[in-house]
Amino acid sequence: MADHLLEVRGLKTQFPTKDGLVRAVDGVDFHVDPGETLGIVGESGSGKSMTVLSIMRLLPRPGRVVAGQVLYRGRDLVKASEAEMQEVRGEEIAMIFQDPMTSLNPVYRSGWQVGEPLRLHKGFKLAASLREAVAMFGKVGIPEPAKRIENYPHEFSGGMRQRAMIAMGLTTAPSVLIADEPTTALDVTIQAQILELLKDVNREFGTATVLITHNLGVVAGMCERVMVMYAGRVVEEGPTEDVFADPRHPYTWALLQSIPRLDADAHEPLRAIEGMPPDLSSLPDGCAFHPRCPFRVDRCLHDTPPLEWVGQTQRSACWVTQGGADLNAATARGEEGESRV
Amino acid sequence: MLAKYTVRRVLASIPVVLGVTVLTFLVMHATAGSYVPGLDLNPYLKPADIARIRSNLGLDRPLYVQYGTWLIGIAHGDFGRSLLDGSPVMSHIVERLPNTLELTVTAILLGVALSIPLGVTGALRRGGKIDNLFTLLSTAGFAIPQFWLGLILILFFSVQLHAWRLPWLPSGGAFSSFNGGDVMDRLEHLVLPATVLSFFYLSVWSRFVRSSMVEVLSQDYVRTARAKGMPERRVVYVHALRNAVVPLVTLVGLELPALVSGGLVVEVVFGWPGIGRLAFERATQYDYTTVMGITTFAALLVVFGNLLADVLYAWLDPRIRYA
Amino acid sequence: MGSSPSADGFDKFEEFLKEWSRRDFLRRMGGAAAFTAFLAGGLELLEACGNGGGSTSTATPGKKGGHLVEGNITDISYMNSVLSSDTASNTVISLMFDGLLGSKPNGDLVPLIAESMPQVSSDQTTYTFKLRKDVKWTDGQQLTSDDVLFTYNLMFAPDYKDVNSPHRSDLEQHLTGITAPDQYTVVFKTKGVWAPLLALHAQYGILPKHVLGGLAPKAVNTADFNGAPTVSSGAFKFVRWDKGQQVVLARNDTYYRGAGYLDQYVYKVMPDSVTLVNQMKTGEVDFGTVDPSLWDSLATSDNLNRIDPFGVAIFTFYAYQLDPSKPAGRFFADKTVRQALLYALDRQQMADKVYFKQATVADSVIPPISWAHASAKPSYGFNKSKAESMLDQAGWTKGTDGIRAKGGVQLKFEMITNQGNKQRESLLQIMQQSWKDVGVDATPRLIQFPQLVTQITNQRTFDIFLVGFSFNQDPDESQLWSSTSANPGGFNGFQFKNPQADELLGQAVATLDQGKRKEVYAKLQDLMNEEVPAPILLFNKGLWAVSRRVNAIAGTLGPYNQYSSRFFFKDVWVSDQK
Amino acid sequence: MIESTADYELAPDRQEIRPSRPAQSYWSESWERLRRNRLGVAAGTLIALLALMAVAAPVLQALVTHQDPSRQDLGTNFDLPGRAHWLGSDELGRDTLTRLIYGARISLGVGFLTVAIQLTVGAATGLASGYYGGVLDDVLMRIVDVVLAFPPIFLFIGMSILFRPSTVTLSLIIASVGWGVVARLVRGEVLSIKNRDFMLATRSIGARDARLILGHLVPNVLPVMIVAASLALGQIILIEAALDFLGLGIQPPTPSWGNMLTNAQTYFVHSGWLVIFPGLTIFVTVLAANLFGNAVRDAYDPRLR
Repeated sequence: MADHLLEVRGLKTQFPTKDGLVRAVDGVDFHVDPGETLGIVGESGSGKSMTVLSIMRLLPRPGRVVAGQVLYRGRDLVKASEAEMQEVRGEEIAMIFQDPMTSLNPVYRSGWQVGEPLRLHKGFKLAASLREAVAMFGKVGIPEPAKRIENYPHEFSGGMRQRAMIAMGLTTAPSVLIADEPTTALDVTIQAQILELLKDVNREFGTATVLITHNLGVVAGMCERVMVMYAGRVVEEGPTEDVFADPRHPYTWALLQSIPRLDADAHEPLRAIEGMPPDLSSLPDGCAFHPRCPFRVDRCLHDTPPLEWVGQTQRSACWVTQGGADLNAATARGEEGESRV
Repeated sequence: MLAKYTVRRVLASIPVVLGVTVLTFLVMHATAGSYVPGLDLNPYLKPADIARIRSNLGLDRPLYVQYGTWLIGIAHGDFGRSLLDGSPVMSHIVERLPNTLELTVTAILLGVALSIPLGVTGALRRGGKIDNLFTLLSTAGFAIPQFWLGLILILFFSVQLHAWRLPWLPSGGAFSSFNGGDVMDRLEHLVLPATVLSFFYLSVWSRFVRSSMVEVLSQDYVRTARAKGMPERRVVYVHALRNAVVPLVTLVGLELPALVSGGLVVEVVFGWPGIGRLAFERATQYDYTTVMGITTFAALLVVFGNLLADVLYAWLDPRIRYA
Repeated sequence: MGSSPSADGFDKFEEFLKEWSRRDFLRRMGGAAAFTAFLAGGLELLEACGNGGGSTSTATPGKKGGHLVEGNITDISYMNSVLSSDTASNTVISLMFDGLLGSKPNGDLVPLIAESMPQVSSDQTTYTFKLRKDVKWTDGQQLTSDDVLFTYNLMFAPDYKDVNSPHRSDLEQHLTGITAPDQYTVVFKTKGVWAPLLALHAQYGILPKHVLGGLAPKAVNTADFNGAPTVSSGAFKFVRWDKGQQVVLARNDTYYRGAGYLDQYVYKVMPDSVTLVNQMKTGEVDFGTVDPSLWDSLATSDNLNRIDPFGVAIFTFYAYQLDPSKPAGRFFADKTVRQALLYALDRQQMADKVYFKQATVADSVIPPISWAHASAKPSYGFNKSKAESMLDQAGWTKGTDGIRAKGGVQLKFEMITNQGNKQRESLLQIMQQSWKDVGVDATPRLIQFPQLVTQITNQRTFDIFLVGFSFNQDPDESQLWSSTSANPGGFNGFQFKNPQADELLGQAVATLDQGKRKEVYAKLQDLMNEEVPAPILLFNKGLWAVSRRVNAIAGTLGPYNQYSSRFFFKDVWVSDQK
Repeated sequence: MIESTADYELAPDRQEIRPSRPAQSYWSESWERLRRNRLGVAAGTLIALLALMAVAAPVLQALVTHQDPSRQDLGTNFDLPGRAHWLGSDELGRDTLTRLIYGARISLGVGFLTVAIQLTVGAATGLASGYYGGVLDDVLMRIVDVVLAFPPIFLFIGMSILFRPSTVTLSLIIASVGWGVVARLVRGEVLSIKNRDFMLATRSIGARDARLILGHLVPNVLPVMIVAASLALGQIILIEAALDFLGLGIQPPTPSWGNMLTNAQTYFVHSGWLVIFPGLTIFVTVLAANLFGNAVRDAYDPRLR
């Protein structure tokens, strides 16, 4: 179905290293529709960043996409030539990165850098691009933009830089904006501001936004849909409310458990996820999560569950929930299950 | 800001320069004994004459007096006169400087001009055949004795080629004595020495550019640049390169003193009439006024070189601009 | 080319000259021409290999125009005859400034600015020079006795003591006064009879009083003139001095002996003797000395002529420490040891291997090219067994380690010379081995030049030093052998003090009669060969090559005019006018 | 694959996070890393062999070349490489190969000794001025400035006249310039480590200076020094050879690679092949030294983690 704005099918990205083959992304499917905001959640190393870098074809060496398609407006970016990709990057799909401190080139003035996409893709002259940059600075809430474009990145605060990055991403009015952990490097108050900004951007420009984060709170605040990744695979996907209200994958469930809730009953203990995140170069057989899974059944040990519809709106990759089990309800028994191990 | 910084640096360098001159002065004197420059083992020289000339030249005065007079001279911009031929030390330096500049600057420019593309290519094709080739060459260039390379080149390009009645290159000097001095002629003489010298610079700097380029290419802002969807060439030459060459500038700036001592061996091997050779000859002849002049000059160059490096650095890398 | 032939060649030349001069030939044709004729005719006598070096060319009249590049490995210092003491400077000076007299290849003096050889008073203490009246400075001024007087006053007059002239004390020692009775007459008065006067002091290039006269004594030392003489009187005039690179001179068209042929003469400074030869091969240099090691390689050169090697008055000698207060002095006080060590050296092999056959074994302290030379007794042919027996009889007996010792002291010492002179380095190393073979432990040590000079002339802390001295045509060698030169600063640093030698040296200079002097020097040479305080190892040779396009150098160039008496260059010309 | 010595200059400019203190495993790890670098190991072995050759020179002379390095044979001087003299003989008929073997004693001797000297002196200076700072720091650093601003050649010329050139004096002479660089390097290191938490912590529990310096600074500075040392060796060998070549170093008859080249130059139109072997020897040795240096750098330099 090519009517999605961006659709990823069976994407596999691998890193051949001397310690073995790392399956960073292992068969990921998802789509983004115009104007919507999708959140991708997961621990570090779950493959969220690699997924988007695969889409942008910006994988660090020696990573390469070994299978799957990335359909943007029906065109497969995996097969696209480097030249075509350059047209897509920055113009169609813009991306902003985790660490604003290092993501701007220290030796060029911020305005120069923010205006650059326009000069690259829209044939702006320098002066024009700078005028546009001033405007964008205004839009992303950088005070006295006319002055600020003269500054070098190191003269900006972290938040300012991230705003500048966003401005840079939006100058060309792309239809997709990928934000890879845009707030992790910032302190809490700034985080809120940046998220607000992203929301406004999404509303104002109608830019579809893919927000990568390990912070469920952020997703809850921002995203219409959420996609949970574990060990390079999508384990659950669905509308944010539904997923949060009724997680259909033990991992999601565990993640939610680990968030302190004000509405939570004081006696209920706060659970951290036990065990270690998996080693991508040697994944366990069956469901990658099973070593840490309190609900694990025998089948989990050798068969890898596919991502299937469970209920109307959610999809999950778990034999247990696909079997119709309700995790929230099952919690108690889950503990017994745990103790059984 | 920068100006103030510069002034501070210059002031700070004065004691350094003084230290250098004192050191030279003492070393030269400790070595000279009762020798009077220029008066060789000539049987017709009488002790009385030598003694008289010594005192005329003031070589018999106490050291601090001699140094003092010299220093006062310097303060008045007078570098004194050569003990060997009585002509102003400055005139020697001024006459030799152009030749030395011709050689060293050519070599440095060649070095920079070639090392950047080489280094970048190496960084981009990291681990590839070309990269390994460059690496090998530069490692060789760093290990080859300049004077030996010089001799080999002379042996082949001037002696052998001429013996084979093929077009050959001059083996020494900066220009032919007759009908010489025109550009082509000077170039002919420049080829061999400049090659030797720049080969060295090239081998050092290309590795340098390569490694800092490799480092820069792994930086986030390079990924950002790519994410903007710009051609790789632009990514490399606009966004990465400038960051990569910043440290190179320092390195090149620090080469300034090489104007005096760096090219020395090459100048000696090729009989290049430069400051290095002058310094070497005069030092071995104990023409200490000349040597003092040159060391002072050299020390100033070092200071100036570091300064220049800093300023350029600041210009290229805004982060430390007002440091 | 054999080593000895040219030596006895010069003896033959002496006879040759006598014969011709009897026919009053010299006065009409000039010694240079005679020398040429001799070489031309005497080639088979010299059994010369190669060619005669275009030696007949002086006969044919030259063509005007063109330039000549001479290569030399040392730069000049002062272009001022009063201040300069080095060969390089004197060479260039003698091209621009004539003296009262000049030297012929064989050392005979000829009048230059003087119209004839000076008249010498009967008591042999007054020399009266008549000057030529046609000598003009390049600025048109007349050169007169004022200029001559001025030049000598700079070296002699008390009020010019501040001038750094290395010639003063000699003049002060021997002259009572110099006067100029009229514009064209100069009179030298000596204290006693002193033979070397003319050879030593009558050849200084005369300086222009009207240019330098105004300067204070100290100012003369640093006058711009010294580096760029604005006015000259010789065959060439100054154009440019690129320090460390070259000196460029141009023809003086108003030269009183007739304008020369060359438009330009270039004195080019070379980094080393190898490069010099190399550039002669490539034609970058036209004329210069040849490193012995490369002499043979030039035989096949298609653009160079080798000038037949001639002996020169350059001594390569080593000196024994004779000061008994020094440890080594005790070894060498014994004449037998000195002689034995000399017997132990195969000097012919030195000449063959170190100088590539281009040097002759010294048989006396006076070079064969000098009129005063007589091959002296004893002559020290290489004789190892004799050396050993002499050392034995001197009481130096071999120990278990093969080193000779006497009274518990080993015959063990150090030999110094200056770093950077290849031949001397090699000689020392050969000496080390030759002496090791007879049980003497000698260690070579190379030191920097300034240090060597200090050690020889002042500190005198050495066991043996090896150096080279170059003398001019007068055979007086007091500077080396006289006990007065043993005083601090003198070159008799090895402290040779021998009344008889002093006596003879004195006698030899106390008469102008060459015949008498020759006799005295014969005695001296025997004495010195007997005493061998500082054995002359070898007499070097002048090895010159010249481009085939250059004429009238070969045959005119000799031991005593090769450097500092270049007035003959006016006759040098180039065939291609380039 | 080879990394160039040039990276060495880069290192000081880099400011990367490094282990606050090399873990015990650091040394074994680094050693492992070094051992895995084939080229590096090969180069190291070659240096070791050359050193062995230098030490065993008399043995080699007796067993292999059967030639005395100083024994002249004027009968067969300028002998072409062949049966009698494998690498030919010089102007006095001395065996080139044997002289090269003995020359190794000079080159490597000076090389190692100089490294040792300039490292100890430099490190001491750097530690002192970095750790105590203040006036001491200023004074020491001014001195270093002077040393580094001084065109070494004059120092070399002067010294070589003052002291009779020998392995020891030459090492001192060369080190008299080199220590300045080390001093700056170490000082920089110290400054960057000095105020790390673990240092403050140790100080806060009242540790003495000695303990701080020896127990904490030195171990952290050590890697940098090892790297500096291994990278300096090649350059020192080059400098020594150049000094000999200029006639400021080891003097004949003692054979050194440098002064053998000076000889060769005198006769290099007469018999050019004399130039080849000494130069080649220097080249190969320095090459090996550099490659080994790089290997060590790659293995031990904490900045390259």
